[in-house]
Amino acid sequence: MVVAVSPTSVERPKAKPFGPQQFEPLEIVSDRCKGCGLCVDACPKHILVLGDSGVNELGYHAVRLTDPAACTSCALCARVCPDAVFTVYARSKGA
Amino acid sequence: MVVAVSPTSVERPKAKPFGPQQFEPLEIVSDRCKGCGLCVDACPKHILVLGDSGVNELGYHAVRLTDPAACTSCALCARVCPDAVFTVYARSKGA
Amino acid sequence: MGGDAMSTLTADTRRIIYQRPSMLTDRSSHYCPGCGHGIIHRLVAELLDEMDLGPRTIGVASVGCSVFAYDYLPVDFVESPHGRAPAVATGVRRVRPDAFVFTYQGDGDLAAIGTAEIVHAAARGERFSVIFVNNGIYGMTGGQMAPTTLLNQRTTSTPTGREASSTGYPIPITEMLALLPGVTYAARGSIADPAWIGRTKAMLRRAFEIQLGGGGLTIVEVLSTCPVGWGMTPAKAMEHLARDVVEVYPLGVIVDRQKAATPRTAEA
Amino acid sequence: MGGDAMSTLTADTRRIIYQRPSMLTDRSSHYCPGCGHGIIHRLVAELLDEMDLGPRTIGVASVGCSVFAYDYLPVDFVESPHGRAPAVATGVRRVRPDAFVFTYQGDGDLAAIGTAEIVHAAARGERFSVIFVNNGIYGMTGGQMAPTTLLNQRTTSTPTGREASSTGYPIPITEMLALLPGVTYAARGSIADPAWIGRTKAMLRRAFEIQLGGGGLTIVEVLSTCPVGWGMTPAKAMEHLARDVVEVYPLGVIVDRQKAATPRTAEA
Amino acid sequence: MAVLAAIAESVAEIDQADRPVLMKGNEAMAEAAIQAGCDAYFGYPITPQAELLEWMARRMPELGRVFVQAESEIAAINMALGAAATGARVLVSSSSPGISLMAEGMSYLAGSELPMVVINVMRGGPGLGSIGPSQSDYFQATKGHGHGDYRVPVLAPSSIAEAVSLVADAFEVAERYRTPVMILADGVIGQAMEPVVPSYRMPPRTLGDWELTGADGRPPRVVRSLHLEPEGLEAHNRALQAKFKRISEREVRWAGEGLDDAEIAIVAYGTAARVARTAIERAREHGMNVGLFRPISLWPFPSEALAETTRSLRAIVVVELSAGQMVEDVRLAIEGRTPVFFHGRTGGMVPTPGEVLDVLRRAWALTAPIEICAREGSTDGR
Amino acid sequence: MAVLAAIAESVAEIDQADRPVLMKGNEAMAEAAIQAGCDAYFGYPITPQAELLEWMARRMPELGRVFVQAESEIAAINMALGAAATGARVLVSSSSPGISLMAEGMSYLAGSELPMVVINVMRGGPGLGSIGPSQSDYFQATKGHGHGDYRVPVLAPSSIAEAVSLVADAFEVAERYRTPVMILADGVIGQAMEPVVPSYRMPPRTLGDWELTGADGRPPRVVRSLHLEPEGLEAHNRALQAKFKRISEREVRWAGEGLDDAEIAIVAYGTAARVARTAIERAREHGMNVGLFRPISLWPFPSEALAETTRSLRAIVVVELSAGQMVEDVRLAIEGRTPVFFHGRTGGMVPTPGEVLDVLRRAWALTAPIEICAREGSTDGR
Amino acid sequence: MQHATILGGFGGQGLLFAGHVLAEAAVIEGRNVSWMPSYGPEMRGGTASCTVIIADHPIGSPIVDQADSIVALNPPSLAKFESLLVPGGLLILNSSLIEAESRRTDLEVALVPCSALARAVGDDRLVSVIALGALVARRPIVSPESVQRALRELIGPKREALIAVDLAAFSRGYEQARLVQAV
Amino acid sequence: MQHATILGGFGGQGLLFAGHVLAEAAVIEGRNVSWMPSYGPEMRGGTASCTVIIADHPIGSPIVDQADSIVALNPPSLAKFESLLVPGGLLILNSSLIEAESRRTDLEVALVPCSALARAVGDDRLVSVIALGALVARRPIVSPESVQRALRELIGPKREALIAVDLAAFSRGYEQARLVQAV
Ligand SMILES: Cc1ncc(C[n+]2csc(CCOP(=O)(O)OP(=O)(O)O)c2C)c(N)n1
Ligand SMILES: Cc1ncc(C[n+]2csc(CCOP(=O)(O)OP(=O)(O)O)c2C)c(N)n1
Ligand code: SF4
Ligand code: SF4
Ligand code: SF4
Ligand code: SF4
Ligand code: SF4
Ligand code: SF4
Ligand SMILES: [Mg+2]
Ligand SMILES: [Mg+2]
Repeated sequence: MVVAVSPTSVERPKAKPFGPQQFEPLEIVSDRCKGCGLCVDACPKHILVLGDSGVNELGYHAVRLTDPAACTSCALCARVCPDAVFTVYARSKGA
Repeated sequence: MVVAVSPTSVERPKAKPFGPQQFEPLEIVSDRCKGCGLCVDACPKHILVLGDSGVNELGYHAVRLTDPAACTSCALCARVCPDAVFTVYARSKGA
Repeated sequence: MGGDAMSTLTADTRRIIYQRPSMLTDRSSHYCPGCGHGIIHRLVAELLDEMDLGPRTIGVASVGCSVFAYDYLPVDFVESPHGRAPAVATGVRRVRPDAFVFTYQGDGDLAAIGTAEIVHAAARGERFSVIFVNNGIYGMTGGQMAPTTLLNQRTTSTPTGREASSTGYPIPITEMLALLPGVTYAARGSIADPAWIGRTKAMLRRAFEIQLGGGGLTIVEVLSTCPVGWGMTPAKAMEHLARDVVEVYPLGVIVDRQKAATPRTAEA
Repeated sequence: MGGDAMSTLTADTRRIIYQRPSMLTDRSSHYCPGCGHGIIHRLVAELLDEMDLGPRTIGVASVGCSVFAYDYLPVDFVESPHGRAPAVATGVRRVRPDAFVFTYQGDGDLAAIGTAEIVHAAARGERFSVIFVNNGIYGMTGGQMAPTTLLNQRTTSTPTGREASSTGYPIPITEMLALLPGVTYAARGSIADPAWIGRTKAMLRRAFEIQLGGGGLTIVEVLSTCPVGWGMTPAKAMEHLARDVVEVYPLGVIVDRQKAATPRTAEA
Repeated sequence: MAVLAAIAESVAEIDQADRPVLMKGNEAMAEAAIQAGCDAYFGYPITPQAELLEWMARRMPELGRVFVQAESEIAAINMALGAAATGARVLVSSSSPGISLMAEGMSYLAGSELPMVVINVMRGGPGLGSIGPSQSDYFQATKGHGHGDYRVPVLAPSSIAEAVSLVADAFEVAERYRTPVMILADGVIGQAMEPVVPSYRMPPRTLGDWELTGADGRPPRVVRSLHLEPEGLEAHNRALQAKFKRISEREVRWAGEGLDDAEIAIVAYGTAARVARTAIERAREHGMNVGLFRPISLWPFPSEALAETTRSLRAIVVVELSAGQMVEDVRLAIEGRTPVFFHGRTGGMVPTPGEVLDVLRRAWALTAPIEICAREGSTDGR
Repeated sequence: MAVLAAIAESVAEIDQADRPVLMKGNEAMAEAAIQAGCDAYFGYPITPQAELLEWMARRMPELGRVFVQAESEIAAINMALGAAATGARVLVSSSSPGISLMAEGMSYLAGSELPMVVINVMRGGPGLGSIGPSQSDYFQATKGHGHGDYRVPVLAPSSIAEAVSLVADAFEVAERYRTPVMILADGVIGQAMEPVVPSYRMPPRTLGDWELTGADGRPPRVVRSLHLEPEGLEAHNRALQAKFKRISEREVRWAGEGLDDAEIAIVAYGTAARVARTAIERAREHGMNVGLFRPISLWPFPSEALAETTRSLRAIVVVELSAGQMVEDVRLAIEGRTPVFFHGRTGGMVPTPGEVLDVLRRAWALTAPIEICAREGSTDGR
Repeated sequence: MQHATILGGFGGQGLLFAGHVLAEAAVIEGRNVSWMPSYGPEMRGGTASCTVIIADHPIGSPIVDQADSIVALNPPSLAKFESLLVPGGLLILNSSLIEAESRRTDLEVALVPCSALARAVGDDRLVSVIALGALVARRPIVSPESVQRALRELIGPKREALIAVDLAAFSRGYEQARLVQAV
Repeated sequence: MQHATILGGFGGQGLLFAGHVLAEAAVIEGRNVSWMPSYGPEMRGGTASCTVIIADHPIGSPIVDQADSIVALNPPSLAKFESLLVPGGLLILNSSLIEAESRRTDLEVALVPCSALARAVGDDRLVSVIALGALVARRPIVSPESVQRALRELIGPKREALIAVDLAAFSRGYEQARLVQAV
């Protein structure tokens, strides 16, 4: 069955290129996010929000990381997520 | 269905006549006795025995009271009998 | 009918100390010689007499050797499929709030196939009394293992004796039920001797009274014998009951929530 | 696949702190937003990874919202009729002594229609693990009362709130099972917060280890949420779980017979 | 928009007192049972009949009547058995897998001669299957299900309005003959909403000499199915068979549409009959005179009527939401006198009018001996 | 007497190695399953099949195989489902009420395509009924029982020796088609003792690509009956129907006795066929040429063979230990070409050769249209 | 040739065993045989019975409406089965328990005090084996040797003592039946 | 006259309610009507839909293989139902979520940014009511008055506020559909 994705449906996970770059502590598979908000409440840094514009493949407002720099990689978001949407990376000193 | 009872099948309950008579502390509906022997063991006076000769309607050797005089009317036999075969009478001073 | 057995009339001048209760029909039973069911039927009949319950009673017969209970207890009876008596009794009770309702169930019936039905009747706190005859075996079908069968006991389905490794352990179903707040009274008696026969009758009376008083589910487990299934004489069976069976199934009142002597439950 | 999640390779140089377990299939689930099943699936997948159980696992799926567990956990699975998973698992386990066997059951499935099957699998001490997801409601069929539903809770079949007088009390099934010697380990966890999610994972690990060590039945009741059935947002549902539900269903290990910390049973 | 709103206001005044109510089939059947005087309902949730249970959960307590959500379908049917044994008017409902679990109970009810209405809102099988609408429990309802020699009257509504009236009829038949009666609906009847004119019927109550009310001033009564002496059980079975014969003579129900000028008859019940109706409209537009023979009582099956009505036809087309079950009863009635074609969809799929039209075209063209048609038909899945 | 004893001694020496063994039907079927390589048995006690369970309870552990006495028939059939899902060869047995409780399980087994042998030693119904022999679960076994569109091969032994060989065949058919197979016996077959020549058969094992063994080095496997998308479930159902078609073409079994010169054929299976045989002997003594058509597979029913064999006969007499169930399949096969008479006993009673002889006499005399005969027949309880 | 025998009596009288012995004896002789018991709760209290058919051709119904011999060990079984006997059939009555006369005149009736004899030999439950001896004495459907062998095999080598009494009981009945005059 | 409409979209878009409102409106006008939902787990996540048939004669199949109008609120439902439209049928697309063009040229297509409008009116779940307005604007199968009345009745007097927004949403869609040029 044809599935058209509305343009607002956010970040897809991409294999990161090597070398120096702005560090991204999280990967979020947005099209699997159901916008339940559990991670938003779980995040001690309050840096996760539900997308306000368009919906993803599943018809939900997916979560977004507002401030990568503030993320401590504590992974609490990942531990509460029912849809295993997150990959969490350690903040390596190099970055 | 025709049921012939072998002659040895013992006492039937009879309505007692009035007036003086040898006191009978027990009535035993023998044709309902299954010869399980529980009353025999329960009787403190050891005055109950299972008939040694013929069988009753049901094909069992029914219980008999050997010594009416020794019976204390304690009714233990009645309380253990699974087939409610006994009626127990008080030893009235008159007898 | 009914009334105190003592007061029942007789053509005879002698004072009656004991006689067959009027709520026991005048016929011989199909039970094997020495079978405990006979004694338990007699106790129930005595209580129906003494408490004058006959006219308002609806009994639920289960499937087991006691399936013919209605032939011996002259009250209204409905036959239940094997194990479902507590569900059937629930149906009766809900539409007949004024009736006195009891089930009479064997251990295979209640503790095996009927587990879900008794547990949920108890959880709902249904207002009827359960007479649970535990003889540790499937009597009617030829003496197979029941969930209540003792370890090492030989039955036709455990020919070398019940082994925990393959068949597990005797199930303390009444203790499990006692955990449920819906169970107002749970007790375990026995027919091993005249004394316990008397105490068991008292337990049944208490259960019946609680039901009449509007309490929740009441259950009296009666440890009984199956001489044929156990391969013992009636006398030996009584010995075994008094000596070995009570070791696994302790006698006494397990819970009486009207005495508020409750064990740990999920109420709080 | 399998092996410690940490050690799994990635095209990426950054050290991974957490990632989707390899034993969770790469597809989005059919569960409602914020449904606890998703979290519990993830925990099971993490353990299958960490304990490298995938290749020897045979799972038994029950009937409930989790009926599709086999779509998310890439191991051999057999579907059970509603409530019968413990019987199905018994059959699997008996003929496959070397397999790792678990059932994944909802509270309607395990504590209502499946009561007899779980009680007797426990009584027999069957060697498999039960993941018992108690969300206090029938999720899949539209949010009707379950035997585990809290008093006063509104459901589609208790529109004015559950009343003890007509529907009885929440059933502490895991405590009842813990009475049985056949149950080697029984515990109750929750997914209300990251801490309890971690403890619950440890309980599951303990249960799995006991099974692998040849122990008897192991069961972990996981208190979960059904935002849709409860009519709450996922966040509110978690709050309710952490505040109210645990009041009725105390968290912790109920029995661990390999630690020999046993409650009263009919063993002696 | 202010304009529109204003108009709306005025419209609101118009009196529409006896206006039909839009109701879901499940809810309509539940309310019909309540209005028919149902004293007690016992059930267990299952799709696609959950709304029936939920309706009862709300309404019965309001009315001070009995509602119990059982721990299982087995418990439900046995609670119902207990309640029915006291003479109460009892309803039970479920869907296919749950009905299967009631097989033993149904056999006990039939053996104990207890009146009761059981509603099966059929879904796709076998096994867990799907929750889609289906008619694949026809054999179960009309032939097998429980063990032993017994039959259960089965009524099949093809609209929500008809479902409402059949519920009342079912209670009447159940009590007249002391038998469980099954209403065989499907996911479409259960889930669809249609207008229902709220004109319910309460069958009169007649007390018998068997209800358990406590043996007060009368001999004890026993409700049972056990007759351990085979002679006794055979006597009981003879009485049952005599009763089934009476029922099959007196309780046959069916409806015909456009059969007078028909050259082909579609035989279909329930939702299949609705599809057939649409197909027949189209067929007639294409100049094929097709009529509808709609069994309403599936047991007793309207065999004589069917044989009568179809004797002179070119062909019979059976349409079911199944792989072909009622088609056997049709063939038993026809006994080879008319070719029988079959079209069915399975697993929760519903035949489309277009498909049925194609089969009608084929039937119109072909003439073939019954075996072949039937075989070809019954394996013809789409 | 010393004399007699002495003689006995000497006789004892005579070699009787391959002498048939006297076995109870229940025990013979159990041993046949063991010899057929049965890996696991699950059951629950019920008369008249308890000895089957007891035999397994003793023998299976001896052989290091699986025996579990389940807590109920529902648990038994579901334990069997689990074991079968791993590819094990599984046997389940019960009697009528217990089989009714397996309705949901059977539907799941059919839907999940799991091989298994289920033995029903029928007793009198409906309900608790009696423990006497009966054939009143024919409809249940061949048509209804569980929900959904499925069929189960049903094999009916009419002697203990035949029961032994059918058990092995049943496992073979079950595994060839991945389907549960039912052996439909009755209290006589189960309880009687007859000589059995101990020549058992172990069908070869063939492993498929569906058994659950742990996804080690291969993709995971799922055994299930759920297909929530109706399209998917319909595809599954089409595959099932195709399988049922194959079975009904290839697995038809029946036996004939004295049909060549027969003018009347008795159609009977199991114990009824044994009674028929005696009746036929007597009939032939009275100059009536009667033969026996004995269906062995009740599903698939030997319709073509029956139609063939009986085309030219005066009449067909159906004898059952029921109020008339197989008679419907006979009529479906005959389609009115030959008058069908029926004689049945119910509730645990067994027709006597004398009764059957009377019906043969009537059939011999009468000629009547099929409906009338059949109706008259099926209500003819004695 | 086919011979159908019905044995009936009280549950405890061991007649299912006696019927089994008879059937086993027939097997030993390579005959066709079927043994059909009454089963289930009947065995409790009430009357038990079994039917043994021995034939040279395949056996039809294991349940008969015509019997060639009947062994009645108690009054109910006499009443229940008598009518099934073919004219000239053999009726063995346990005269220790049955006073009632047979109502039929076309039978060969043998009155054998089986219970008394059993008690004499030492065990009530031998009553059926005694009757079996009487049956085989009057109707040579199987040879006494085969019966004795069947007894040995069914009781099993481990219980020699038991075998001895059973053999004794069988012979007692066998000889007794020679003596009793037919009625 | 008979008119079959299919509404399809995400579970949370309230289209079963909108379909119910349409059906109720038809009842108010004394027409025959049937409302058939997709039911069960589909409602979780996936696509939900319902079919509303309004007619002046008894209605045949509540499930159709030919639709007169289709309201597609998300991409999957466009893909799923488009083919069922009769030539010249009305296709209302929620252009806020659907970029895909219809593959058919024989339809009347109305692009309505239902989601955007709904968010404007204040609640995502109003998206279906907006679409309903558009439908009734393009196809007078029932009068807007009846729809408004149905809305009031179904929402119930106790929730006046809610009624207000729903009425607003309905009118918004109704007017919007007048403006949008048909493709
Ligand atoms: C559904 C079903 N399964 C099995 C049986 C066979 N059955 C009759 S009684 C019984 C159990 C009897 O044991 P119990 O309940 O302990 O009663 P008891 O005879 O020991 O008093 C069984 C399994 C049945 N009648 N119905
Ligand atoms: C025999 C049978 N009865 C009823 C159902 C319908 N049904 C499906 S899931 C379910 C219960 C779901 O509740 P739970 O087990 O708590 O799982 P949850 O969805 O809450 O996770 C029911 C009753 C069924 N499929 N089969
Ligand atoms: S890792 Fe911790 S800090 Fe970073 S987003 Fe997740 S929860 Fe917030
Ligand atoms: S917890 Fe997971 S599903 Fe829920 S909002 Fe956060 S990322 Fe999305
Ligand atoms: S009454 Fe007492 S003493 Fe007398 S017989 Fe009975 S038990 Fe013995
Ligand atoms: S206890 Fe009763 S049945 Fe047993 S022997 Fe004594 S009297 Fe007879
Ligand atoms: S079998 Fe056991 S329980 Fe049943 S009647 Fe006999 S002794 Fe009593
Ligand atoms: S219904 Fe409840 S349990 Fe089911 S998926 Fe939705 S939230 Fe989870
Ligand atoms: Mg017992
Ligand atoms: Mg739940």
